Amino acid sequence: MILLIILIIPFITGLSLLLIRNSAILKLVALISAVANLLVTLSLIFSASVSSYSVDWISFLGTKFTLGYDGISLIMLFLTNLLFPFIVLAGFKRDQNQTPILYALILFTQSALIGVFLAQNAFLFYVFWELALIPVYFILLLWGGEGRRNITLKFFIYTLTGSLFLLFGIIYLYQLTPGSHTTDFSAFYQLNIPSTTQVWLFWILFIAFAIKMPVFPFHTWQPSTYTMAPTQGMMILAGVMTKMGIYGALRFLFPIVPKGVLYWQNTVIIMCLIGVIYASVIAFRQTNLKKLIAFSSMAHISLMAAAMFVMNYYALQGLLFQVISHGVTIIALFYIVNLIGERTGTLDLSQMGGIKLRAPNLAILLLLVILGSIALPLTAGFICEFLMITGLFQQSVWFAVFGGLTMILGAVYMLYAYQRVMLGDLRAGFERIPDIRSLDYIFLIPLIIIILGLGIFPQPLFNMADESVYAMQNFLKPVADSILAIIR
Amino acid sequence: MKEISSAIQLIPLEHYIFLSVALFCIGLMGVLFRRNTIIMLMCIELMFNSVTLLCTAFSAYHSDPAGQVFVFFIMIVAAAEVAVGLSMVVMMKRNIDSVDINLLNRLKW
Amino acid sequence: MSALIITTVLGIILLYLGLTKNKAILAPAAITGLLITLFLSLKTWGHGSKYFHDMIIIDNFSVAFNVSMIIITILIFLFGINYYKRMELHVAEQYSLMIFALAGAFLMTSFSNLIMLFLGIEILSIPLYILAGGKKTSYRSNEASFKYFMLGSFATAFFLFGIALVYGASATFYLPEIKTYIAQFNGNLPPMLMVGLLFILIGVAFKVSVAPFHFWSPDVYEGAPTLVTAFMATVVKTAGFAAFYRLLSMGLLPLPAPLKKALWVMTGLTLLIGNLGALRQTNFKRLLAYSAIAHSGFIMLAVLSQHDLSASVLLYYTFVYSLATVPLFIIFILVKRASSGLETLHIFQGLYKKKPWIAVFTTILLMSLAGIPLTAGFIAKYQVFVLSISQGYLAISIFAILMALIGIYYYFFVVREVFTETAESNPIIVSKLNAALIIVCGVAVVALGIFVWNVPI
Amino acid sequence: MVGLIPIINIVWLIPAFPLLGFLITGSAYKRLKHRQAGIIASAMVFFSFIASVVLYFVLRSSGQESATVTLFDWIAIYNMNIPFAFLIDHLSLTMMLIITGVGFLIHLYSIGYMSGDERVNSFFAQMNLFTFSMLLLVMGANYLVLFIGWEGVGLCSYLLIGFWFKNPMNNYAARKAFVMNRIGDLGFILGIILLFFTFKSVSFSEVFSQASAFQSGAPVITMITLLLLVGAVGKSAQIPLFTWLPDAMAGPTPVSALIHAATMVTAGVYMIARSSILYNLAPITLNVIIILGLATAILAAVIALRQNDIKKVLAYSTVSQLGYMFLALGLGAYSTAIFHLTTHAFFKALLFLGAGSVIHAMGGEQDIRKMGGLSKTMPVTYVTFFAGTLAISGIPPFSGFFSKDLILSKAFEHSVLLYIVALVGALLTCFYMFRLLYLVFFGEQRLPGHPHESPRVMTIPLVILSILAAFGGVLNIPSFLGGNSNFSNFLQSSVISKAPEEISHSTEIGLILTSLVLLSLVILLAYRTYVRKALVPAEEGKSIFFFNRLIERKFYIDEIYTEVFEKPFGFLSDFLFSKVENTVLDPAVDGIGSATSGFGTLVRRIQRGNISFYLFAMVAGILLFIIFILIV
Repeated sequence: MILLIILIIPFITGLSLLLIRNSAILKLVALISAVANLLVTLSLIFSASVSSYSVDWISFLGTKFTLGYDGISLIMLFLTNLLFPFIVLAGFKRDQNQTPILYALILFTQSALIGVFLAQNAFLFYVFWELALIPVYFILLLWGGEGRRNITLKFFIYTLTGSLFLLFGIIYLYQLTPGSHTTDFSAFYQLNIPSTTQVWLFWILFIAFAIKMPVFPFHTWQPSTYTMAPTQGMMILAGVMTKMGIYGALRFLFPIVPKGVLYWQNTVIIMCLIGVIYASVIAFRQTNLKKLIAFSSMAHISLMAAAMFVMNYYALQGLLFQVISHGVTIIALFYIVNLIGERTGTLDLSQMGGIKLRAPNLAILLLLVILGSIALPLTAGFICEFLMITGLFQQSVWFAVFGGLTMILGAVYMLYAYQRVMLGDLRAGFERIPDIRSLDYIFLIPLIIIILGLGIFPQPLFNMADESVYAMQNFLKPVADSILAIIR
Repeated sequence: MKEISSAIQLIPLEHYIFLSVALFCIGLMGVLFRRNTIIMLMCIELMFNSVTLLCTAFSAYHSDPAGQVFVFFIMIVAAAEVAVGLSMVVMMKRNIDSVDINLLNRLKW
Repeated sequence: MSALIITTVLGIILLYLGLTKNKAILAPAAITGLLITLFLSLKTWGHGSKYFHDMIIIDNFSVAFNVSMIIITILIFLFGINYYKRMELHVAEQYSLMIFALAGAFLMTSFSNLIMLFLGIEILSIPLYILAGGKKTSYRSNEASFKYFMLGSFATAFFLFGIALVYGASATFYLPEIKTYIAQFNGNLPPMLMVGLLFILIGVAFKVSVAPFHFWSPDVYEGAPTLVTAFMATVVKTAGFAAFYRLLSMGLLPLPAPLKKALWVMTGLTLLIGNLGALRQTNFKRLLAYSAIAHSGFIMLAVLSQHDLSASVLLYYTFVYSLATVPLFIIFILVKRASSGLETLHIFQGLYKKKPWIAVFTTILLMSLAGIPLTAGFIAKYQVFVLSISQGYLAISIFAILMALIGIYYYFFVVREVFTETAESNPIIVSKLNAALIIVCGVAVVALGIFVWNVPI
Repeated sequence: MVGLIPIINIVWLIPAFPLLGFLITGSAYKRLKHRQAGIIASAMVFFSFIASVVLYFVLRSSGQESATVTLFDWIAIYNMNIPFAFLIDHLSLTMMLIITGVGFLIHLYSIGYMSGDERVNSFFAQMNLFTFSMLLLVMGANYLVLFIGWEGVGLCSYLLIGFWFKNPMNNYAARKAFVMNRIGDLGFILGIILLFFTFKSVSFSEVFSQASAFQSGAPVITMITLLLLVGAVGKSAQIPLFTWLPDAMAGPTPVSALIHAATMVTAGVYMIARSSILYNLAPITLNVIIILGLATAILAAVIALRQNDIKKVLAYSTVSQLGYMFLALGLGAYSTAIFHLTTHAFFKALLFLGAGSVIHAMGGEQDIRKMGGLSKTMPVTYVTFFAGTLAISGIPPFSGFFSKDLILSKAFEHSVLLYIVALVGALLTCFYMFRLLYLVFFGEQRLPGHPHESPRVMTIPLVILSILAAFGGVLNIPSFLGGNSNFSNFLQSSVISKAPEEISHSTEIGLILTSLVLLSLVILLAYRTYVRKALVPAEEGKSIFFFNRLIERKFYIDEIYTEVFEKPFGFLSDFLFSKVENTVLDPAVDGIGSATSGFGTLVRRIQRGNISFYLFAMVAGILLFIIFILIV
């Protein structure tokens, strides 16, 4: 029942927001809802009992409205509900048109995302998966920047392409289930699919997640979309929606098509690692700050994807840790980028410089977030990169070396960007830009505390995911062992 | 009745079929190649009639009256169609002062 | 059967009412009549009956489709109240012709004899030929009706020829008998029978605008008065597919392999042409016409998959498709009025600013057509894919999915226009009734997407 | 013994003090007065120093050789258990004392040196943060905690090099330092991971106790040690990753003294000494270290010969001295390396602070060609600097003599060739240091102005450091001089040196005499060149000889790196973005879209609007289907 409450709070609030005229009150209501949801989620996390919710939905199609969770879902749920208060907060004291609709859409997105992470039925999962996209599409379309008409449509169609293949995959699995068919994950996990089928089914299922994450070379929607997206939309996209891809892959690929995963494992890892390096290298010469961060995000996500396919305990723990860490870091980064844009009126790196002279606190906070992003020890970023590289190392030393290159390349482009923006002599025209305001502290300080706090005390998150990660890696193990036995 | 039916059966069934196919094709060609709407209407009638002929022949050969009943239905419908068709031709004539079918090509793409 | 009779009588009554020159009573009368029909139809649910030497068999299948079509017709009439206010002459004829067509549609859902099928198709078509030309002085309306008529009768000729050939081979018009007759060949049918069956199928396929026999539909949809287009796109299509399915299930299943392959080719072509044709469309009515073709492709997929659920899916699909299409045509009319008769997609620009709620529901309706979750359209497509994939038609399913993607693109193209701001500010006038109906349809589309039913037919 | 446990637990106070200092000065940087910040920061480091001293005595009195204090479980998953723990043993205590002791002096000095700068508070905050990180580095009980400090000091180094961030050159230098360190760090972290997979632990005690199970030369150990070495090479500025250190002189001088001379750059040495057990098992790695160390020592010394920036000379000298430490490490003489590290911390910090004093006096001028004759105006600085010079040159009885001589004799043990090369390096060191000394303090003042002695707060640290530099050698008087190598023995519990082959005292004395004679000759040569002839080095780029130019341009290594790495990286970035991303990948996706649209247009065009055409199409379709069903 508690799961249903978590799912429904944002939705109900979102609907009620449409009735509120005063935009300040409305934002406050949205924030309260998001915070309340976070609190409920925390109570769920700390409660000992396992909660679930299930009602029949479309019985003749084997669809149930089943909500449940394991450690992985819990991490994702936590991420979503952790970030949305901030995403709502990011709009405070800012002029936005049509606020009721904007905030309603944001909260609808939240509901859908929660649904994705809690669904225990593939059909339900798919429904929420698509539902999450719709409000975001409108947020981008209505509040986006230059060129939004074409870019959003491309983004929408591109991501849907993957989703439709996923739908095909789900139906295919559905009709494989014995008896009166069902789309429950638990039934899918029992399937014993022939390995030749798994080999192609893998791609049918994976393509949706690859596009959503995105993994090289399916990423081309991303930079332009991020660049024109409004801040809050971008936060949703980069902070939470990219994780949908990871979550989906974990839910679908490893338990259902383990042989397919093993067959394609190295190919995909190499693809992801190419993405890591590709994005990092490209980020170096980006002149648009948002685009630079978009590529940096892609590099991180690619590393996460690579780690996912390694499928050992360390990599998975690191991956799940990075889910939170990356989410927090990226929204802090985008927030600061937005602050810089508001103050300077540009996001072009070549137009900036010396902002630290006028806004030292902003510079310090940005630096802290960047440190999190480039995985300095005692930030959360380090824990996950360390574990992911450890995981990659177990698979192959070279994977670890190329994955580890992010440490270097990340430092190269992030510090370059930092210096271009903050350091150097003050640019003409920036003499009057203000330092950050108290509201911005309220936004950034908690995030930075999370970044540092998790870097110092990562254990709670580990414990949250521990069992599920253990179970997850065991999906592959028997298959891998049997294959090894054949080789021997 | 019996005699008519046996009289019909004097001619082999193939001949009826060939005849009606020929009629059908003539109608078809007319519809395809003529541009005058009235002639096209007539050609469609011809196609219908070829079917009536065929049905009658089959009916006789199968000694089954249903085919002939069907012929009546066809004739009624054909009459109704022609009524509608001709009124359309009139309307067309009124609107564009022509009955050339190829002038009707504003709706496209 | 009483439904059929009442419908026919209702049409005649309406014609007489037309003599009173009182337009206001037409729609209420028609709707009342239809409601009675609806009630009577529902009463026959579960009590199948046969008429005219079993030429007409009313079973649950026909009742379900009849009910669905009656509901859609009532919807169209409700919208028609506002639409026909502007028209001075022959309003009664418009109503009664639609009701006559509906009577034909009833026949098409309940035949068990090829003659009845033929009659049904013709009773449906002939009023439509007239309706399409409803705007007597309009060149486009004229052209539409003539094209429809010409191609329609041409197709009918083939259809008839097919019936004659089948009759010649099997000596019967009764579908069950034809079925047993075909069964004895074990799939190796004599050419004459094969060609006859093909012609029959083509005749029905023409009505539901399956490629390559779709050419009439974009032109006719564009040229015909919009309300008639809505009727054609929904009721006629529903009737056509009901007939198609009944024809297959009563008479032809299991389909001989060559025919089956031919139908698959048609399905593929329909999907392709429908979606690609709509892709670059700038005229909204044509866009919906092509979208109708595309949906025909999806429905074909369900029909050909020969699953226990096929009929139910067919019913669901056609109903929710109609439910989304009718209000879209109405919204189009309203928007078109506001922009002095233009029909391009651009006229939707600014709708979001002018009538936000209408814009939202337009979006929902378009999303339903596109097949985005939590709309009924999604569930419909989902069920279609469930059928086709579980019958093992993987390649065509993948193809259909890609085509659905193109579909999403052009529907969202319209959505994008709806949410694009524009400098022009012609007010869009929406009557209360229309607004309410649009909202009801939008809500229904979502509700049907959440509370999914399947009818045991 | 019994009382040890509670007292030892205060160990967390040692890093906590500077952290507290950082938090105070950092968070209140807008409100604190400059002097307050300086005093708070210095006091915090001083407290740490006191705590370290206390700890030293506690440990000593306990009779234990080491103690591990676990604060909390940092990462504990599956079979990976990495506590946040401190290891207190003789090695880490030595380092802690150096860091806090020398660090405190430098903090104190900074109060004077940095006065007048508007961002003093930030400066002290960062210095405290550095001290904290450095302490973590040396106190960590496992490789990962060490790594925290390792990266932390890198960050602080980055911040402090770019302290004067208005100048883009400083920022570039800072970034370069960080990135080069990161390259090393990647190797390091990979080494740690391999270590983890080999030993299922990264804590020193477990790794070392399990290491004995491996044979000498085991490939996996060699691999681990080589990877760790990469980290050390980056941090300690060895070939090929040394170019960042000279550039790092862009930071304020106390930073150069603390970070880029006394502490951070020696972290690599510390780490290898800490892993001595592993390195002992990897002879190949040791040889690599020898080659790297020696090459670095010579190369840097040669470059230092013709540098004209006072800090650059010292920077290259640091690189060179680090090379010596590496040489010692490679020879397996870890405690000798640590000893040299210690003395180097004293004299190099002294030299840098002296240089800072000079720069302070000269109003920011760093070019030694423009100085001269400062001995009169700045007596304290002069004397202390002189002491430092003597120490680094290895003149007895200054501290450098003891440590360097120990290294040379170890080299001699290994091979004569090694000894000769190392000796040449030492002579070069002596030459450039005296060149520096003479040019700065001797002769005539070459620039107008009135240099003055620095304030007390700056000179006191100089004096203390000069005392340490002068007499630091007493810590480790070798046996042939009547001492008992206290320092080496002290470290023996935590650093396992390779079995030393004792060389006879007579040989040792012979070696010392040889080097002394040669050193005196070199000093004389320098004196003749720069004092007698009062030769002032020519303008850059004016040298006639190719070799001179080569040295002046630092063997073009920076340029080579720019051409080989930086520019191609930029090109690659541009290429990938403009050619791959924007002309292949993105258009490929769009291409699918536009191709589909193209087909869409095609399909639309079929709809020609002509009834005859439609009829034809229908008939054609029907005919095709007839043929189709009859054939199939």
